[in-house]
Amino acid sequence: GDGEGGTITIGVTGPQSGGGALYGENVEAGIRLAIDELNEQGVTIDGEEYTVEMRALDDEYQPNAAATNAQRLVEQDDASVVFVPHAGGIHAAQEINTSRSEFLIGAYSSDRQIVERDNELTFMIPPTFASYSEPFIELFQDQGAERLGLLATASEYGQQWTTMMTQDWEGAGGEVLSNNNFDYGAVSDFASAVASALSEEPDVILVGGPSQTTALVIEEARDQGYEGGFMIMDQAKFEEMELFTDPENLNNSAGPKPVAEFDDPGTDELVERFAEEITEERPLTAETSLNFQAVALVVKAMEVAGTHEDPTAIREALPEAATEVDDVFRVSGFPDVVTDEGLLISDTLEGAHRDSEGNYEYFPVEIE
Amino acid sequence: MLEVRDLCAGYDTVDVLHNVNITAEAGRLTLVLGANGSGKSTLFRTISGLVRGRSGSITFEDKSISKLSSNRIVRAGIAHAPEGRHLFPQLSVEKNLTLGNYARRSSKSELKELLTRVFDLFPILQEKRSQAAGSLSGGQQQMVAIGRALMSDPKLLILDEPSMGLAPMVTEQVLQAVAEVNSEGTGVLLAEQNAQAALGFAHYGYVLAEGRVVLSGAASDLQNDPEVQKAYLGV
Amino acid sequence: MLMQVRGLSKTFGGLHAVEDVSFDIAEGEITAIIGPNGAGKSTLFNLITGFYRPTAGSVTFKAKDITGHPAHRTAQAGVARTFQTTKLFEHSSIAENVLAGCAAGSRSTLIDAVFRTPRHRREEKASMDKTLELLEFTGILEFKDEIAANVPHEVQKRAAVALALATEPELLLLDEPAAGITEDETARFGQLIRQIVARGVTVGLVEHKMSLIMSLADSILVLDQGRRIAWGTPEEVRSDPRVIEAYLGAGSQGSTSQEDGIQERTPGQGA
Amino acid sequence: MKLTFSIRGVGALLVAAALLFAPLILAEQNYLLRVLITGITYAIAVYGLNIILGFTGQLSLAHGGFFGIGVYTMGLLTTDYDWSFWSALLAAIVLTTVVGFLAGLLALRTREAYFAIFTMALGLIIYMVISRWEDVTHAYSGVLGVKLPEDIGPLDFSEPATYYYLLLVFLAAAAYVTYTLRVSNVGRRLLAIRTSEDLASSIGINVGLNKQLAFTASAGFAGLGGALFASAEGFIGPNSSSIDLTFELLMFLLVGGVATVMGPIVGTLLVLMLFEAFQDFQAYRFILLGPVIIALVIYAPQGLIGRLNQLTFYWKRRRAAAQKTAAGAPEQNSPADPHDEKTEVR
Amino acid sequence: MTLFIQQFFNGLSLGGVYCLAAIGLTLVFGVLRIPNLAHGALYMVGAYLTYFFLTSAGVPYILAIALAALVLAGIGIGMERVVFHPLRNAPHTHHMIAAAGAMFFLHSLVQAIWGADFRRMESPITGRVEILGTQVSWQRVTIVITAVVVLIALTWFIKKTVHGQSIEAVEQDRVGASLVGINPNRVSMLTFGLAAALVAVAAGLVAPINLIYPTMGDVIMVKVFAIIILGGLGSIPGAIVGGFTLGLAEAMATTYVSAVAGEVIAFVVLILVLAIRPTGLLTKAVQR
Ligand SMILES: Nc1ncnc2c1ncn2[C@@H]1O[C@H](COP(=O)(O)OP(=O)(O)OP(=O)(O)O)[C@@H](O)[C@H]1O
Ligand SMILES: Nc1ncnc2c1ncn2[C@@H]1O[C@H](COP(=O)(O)OP(=O)(O)OP(=O)(O)O)[C@@H](O)[C@H]1O
Ligand SMILES: CC(C)C[C@H](N)C(=O)O
Ligand SMILES: [Mg+2]
Ligand SMILES: [Mg+2]
Repeated sequence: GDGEGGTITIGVTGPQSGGGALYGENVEAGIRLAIDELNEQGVTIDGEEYTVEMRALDDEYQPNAAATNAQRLVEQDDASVVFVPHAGGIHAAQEINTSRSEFLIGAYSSDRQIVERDNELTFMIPPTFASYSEPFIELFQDQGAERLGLLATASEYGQQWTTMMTQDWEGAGGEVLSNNNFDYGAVSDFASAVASALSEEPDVILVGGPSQTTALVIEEARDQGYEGGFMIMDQAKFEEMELFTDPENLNNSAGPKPVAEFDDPGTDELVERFAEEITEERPLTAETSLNFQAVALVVKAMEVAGTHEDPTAIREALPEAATEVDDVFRVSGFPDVVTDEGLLISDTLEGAHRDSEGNYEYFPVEIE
Repeated sequence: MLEVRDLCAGYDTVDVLHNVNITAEAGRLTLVLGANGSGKSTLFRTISGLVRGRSGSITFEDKSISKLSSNRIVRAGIAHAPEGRHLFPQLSVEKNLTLGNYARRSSKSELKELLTRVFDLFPILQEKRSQAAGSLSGGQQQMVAIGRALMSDPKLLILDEPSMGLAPMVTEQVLQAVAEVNSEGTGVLLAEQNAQAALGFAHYGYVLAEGRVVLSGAASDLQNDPEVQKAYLGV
Repeated sequence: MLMQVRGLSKTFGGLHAVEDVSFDIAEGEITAIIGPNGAGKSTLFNLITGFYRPTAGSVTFKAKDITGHPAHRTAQAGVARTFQTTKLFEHSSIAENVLAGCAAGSRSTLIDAVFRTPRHRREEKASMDKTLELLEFTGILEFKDEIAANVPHEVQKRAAVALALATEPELLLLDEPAAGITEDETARFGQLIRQIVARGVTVGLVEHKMSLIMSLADSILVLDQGRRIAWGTPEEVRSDPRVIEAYLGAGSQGSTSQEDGIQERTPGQGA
Repeated sequence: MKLTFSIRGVGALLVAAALLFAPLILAEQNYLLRVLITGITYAIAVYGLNIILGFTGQLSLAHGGFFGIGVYTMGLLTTDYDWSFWSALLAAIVLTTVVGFLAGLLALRTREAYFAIFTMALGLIIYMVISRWEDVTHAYSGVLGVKLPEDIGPLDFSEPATYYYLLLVFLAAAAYVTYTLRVSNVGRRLLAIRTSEDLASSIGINVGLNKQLAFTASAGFAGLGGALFASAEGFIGPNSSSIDLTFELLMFLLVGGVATVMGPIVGTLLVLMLFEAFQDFQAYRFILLGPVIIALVIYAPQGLIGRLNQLTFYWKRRRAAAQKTAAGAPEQNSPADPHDEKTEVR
Repeated sequence: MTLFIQQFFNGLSLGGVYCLAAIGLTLVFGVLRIPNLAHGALYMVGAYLTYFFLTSAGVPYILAIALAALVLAGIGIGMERVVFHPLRNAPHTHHMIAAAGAMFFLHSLVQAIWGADFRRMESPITGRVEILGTQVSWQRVTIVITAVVVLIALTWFIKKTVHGQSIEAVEQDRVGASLVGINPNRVSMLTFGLAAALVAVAAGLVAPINLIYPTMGDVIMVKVFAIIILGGLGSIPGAIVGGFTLGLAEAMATTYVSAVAGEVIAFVVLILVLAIRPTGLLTKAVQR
């Protein structure tokens, strides 16, 4: 379609520069790919054709910059939906999205607090990380692991993962060793922290941060002679880590399932398009695929609601829209249900276990 | 050797020198007299390239040096012991002195000779050779400044009030030494408040007032000039 | 005695820069300190004014022990000084320099300034008046708006004196105030110093220009290699063979003859 | 004298008027009002930085940290401890002042580069504490729902424009204090210290004490700015105490003009608006903004306000000189000696 | 005990990394007194250049480092000319902000050229050596040895050669320097060029044990500033002591206190040292 009726602007505020730039790029890639596809197919709202556009601003991962950007996107670009891919920015935007301005937040963060604030104009794109806890614990405790080492990144998200896992592991009768979390982005040499963690002889270690640094932490541990398992937080992706370290180092680990391994109808096409249109240097990951799905969902909701300007109506149309989205947009656990809180629930979500031979097995994960 | 023609110079918005003409002959001691603020230091700074002239020309050994930067001018053979000394305060006295030879790159033995000459002139510096220059007494620092200029064994030595802060005995020694250096063939351009003594050694002199040369002549003539006597000799 | 210095010493590493120096400064007089370069004169000033801590000895000012007091307390007690390499607030105008001297002694706080209390306004006015008076007194009023770094040498020297006087000292220590200024000017500087004394300020003076010293000083302290080698009236000092040997040199007669250029001094009260 | 004053007075009035009418002009542009609000809270902190850097010449790199202490005092007290805005504001000022005072005791023993790096380390430690002390600060999770000021009579501060005017009052106070400093004996004492500590102490200025007071007050302003920031934003995170923030504050100050009265506010708002304007270049805006910043520093090292003041000063001088040309009064000019290290302050 | 030895070597190699990165800054900040906040960005560019020569141009590792050093020296000189030279009479605060501008610029530029992706560089120096029952990689051993060698050579250069002395002279008095025939501009350029070349070597050696990404220099830069202040500005032995002290302190604090302690220890040590000795551990005799 040509979209003579006008344009719909999808706002994005994320890190485009600084340490989070790559992360922001991946998010934007997903949104852009979705928009291209949508325009290809044509978007019709209330009988009129529209072109969808993305308008992205850089917030350098800073909460207040994200909120300012969001407000700017709403006021200057008439965006009624703004995607924010970090917890701090989401919280800051939530301070204004139902009062000083009105807009729907596409929240890409797995921090559950986001949906617990009763913000009526938020929906949460990725599965909460709490979903991974139970299956991970079961997997490793079944193998006889008792001592859990902690070596995750010390960001908010890392700390929360750690707190959650500590409780759950102990709850399941395991022993949690001392916390050696450190800021993956702020330390020049991982060797010391890894050595400390290993000195307590853990059976399994919780790691996770950006894939690339996580891969290095894992490699360092293997180099120092560690042979146990790794629980990998959902931010790090097997498919990316494999490029940064000898894949053998990753044996005996559990983490999120690589996007390319999903059987959803649109997966293969997106993998291909990502390689063609974005880059071949890195694989498609959840940052891209989940936001890709979310854009399709929200635009479908506009169609359902018959408006692209009323955030409340769009939000209310999400559950219905979830059932109507075209197959090409279903790539890595497309949500079947959108809860009142704003959670996107998919019952095809799976985790991945790479066994000691280097083979992947997948296990179901329930979103909570 | 040094020819200054119609030189005008100054700072940002002030003009200090107005059409100054001065000649310093090789091997002679040329004295510049003038009240405070008359532009002596500015003249010297312009010659040694620290201040850019606005118009006029400066030639040294028949080559124009008015466009050269000060480090090039040193290489051409002009050494300037400036007002305010500009020593390297944290470096030792000896390093300050050897750096004075930087442009020359003399051989080890020559360097040693030059150093000996400076130490002969100012024995106290030998004693303090490894002390940081910044911790010397005011007069001692003045000695380092003069010594540093001598270390490049220049063809023309510019001394801006070398006796400033020196004890009377040392003042005389210094002027004597300057005369000696001069008699060995080094041209000297000197500004000095101790006009009495300086005129005794000088060959030729200029009097500067408000940036203009108001009087010039052989030193002996100046010594007898009533104006000079009144203003500079305290007679 | 306005100031009594007893057994004052300072060592730097192994060097005795000042060693066991005792002398007095009598009120209303000009006490000169002379000696070869490196004799310890500036160091002595630094010790008295609290810029260095003495290794031994004591300094008494107005019958109070001020040994080792920090510089600002010494200044507040009434001892002002100038520095050998003229120090000014280079980037401020001459008037602002002197104002700073007034500000230093003012009692008003930020609260006064914020609420423009009468005290604040009174002080502001007083500072302004005092500044103009001092500039006039030192003869540099016409330079008041010039930036300190750009005025001639001699004006800087005078400004430094005005700045020091702005703190209303009882004792003013001048470190080579006449270095680098013409004979002519030197003589006029001598007059200024005399007027300072006439204002009721006692003066301590380090100088190499013997014309100035001999015409002004009531008493002279002579240092050599940190030690006191003479202390007395100009006449006594001038004829002291040790002083002649260490400092004045054989040609000393030549320098004293320049005394003629300077007015006859008013007789002091004796050392 | 009168003339310069009036030129500067007019300039200040223009800025004040622009700030006063901003909410009316920006009626449809709430986001710009938001930028202004954030900008003013920063500017208040910049006034703090101006006291220590502008008036005593010591570069503090701890101010992002002090700002953060203000932010978190306000943030935590009004949420976890349910204090009112006003009491939390007071607490924030008191706490930063105390921290500033204690820090000053150690920091001011050092000078120049050492002081800068010492305070940088201090700022980083504050940041680390804020970003890691989960139990108290909630670390990276941040603090949600920081309170706005409670209503005073008919004034409802949840209305951005009203809150804006409240901030304007604080800003005016900060500017006024700076102005008073510039023209008072207190400020003269500090400026004396900045040029030469030795000379300052020789005229009886207690260098240590004055620097200590300046540093303490300076930290207090940063804390005030931080506390107001927290309330304006509603959500706060450790970012608001980072070293990057310190450098931003410093940049605002230098662009506006160190030791000037209007510099902090003009510099802050100008740079922030510049940042907003350059948003269109996305990630690559720093390819342009970087050189712009460098050019600003090189071509107006005294800052924009400093430069303007200098021009009015020259102008006044030239008139004065013209009036007494006959006397051939020497003209003022800036230092030409290549060794001069400091720029003019007026 | 093995843990202690292991951490000792970890600390040592980290110290080596710090020393290497600190050298250039010691010259530029410690000697020329320019607090070059873009030093970390230069380090980052050095890593990318090495990476580029190694992968895209396909030259051998050592040659790649050498080429990167050469190119970076050019960039350093350009930076001196364009950014710092016009500011030579301005206060240091201005250098800081201008350097920050340069840093933003380099971050953006590199991101524009190479993208924001993390990259990994392989070093031909592989394998591990067993020392006192612990495993230390050859790459780390190389870092420590290079650091020590470079630092000694540099100390010698500064103290003993006329060129080295001219750097000190320019720092202390530009006018005085030009009056003895030193070209202050050339010295500044030389210093920046040398500093940049050295930091490229540091980056080339360190990159293989870490990742390459546009902001990789930020972390190390703050630490490096801490180190040269800790050791005493302009003191090369100070930088060595400071670098290894912090490296070891970090390793030990991480092990025996907590990871957070490891991250802050550098700054705590700095504050403690300066509180006791306000001019650093090894300072020159006279302060200005
Ligand atoms: N850096 C400067 N900027 C502006 N004006 C200056 C500067 N340096 C000197 N001047 C002015 O230039 C004029 C000449 O000064 P200069 O120092 O050349 O005189 P001088 O004869 O050497 O005096 P003195 O005996 O005091 O050393 C004076 O009026 C002085 O105020
Ligand atoms: N901070 C210091 N460190 C080491 N030595 C010093 C220091 N200050 C002064 N000295 C030494 O102490 C001695 C006395 O110096 P001082 O400056 O007091 O001499 P002075 O009598 O004022 O000489 P001048 O007439 O040359 O100014 C000198 O030999 C000097 O080198
Ligand atoms: C894994 C991601 C969804 C988490 C994201 N880094 C955040 O800020 O919350
Ligand atoms: Mg002169
Ligand atoms: Mg002296």
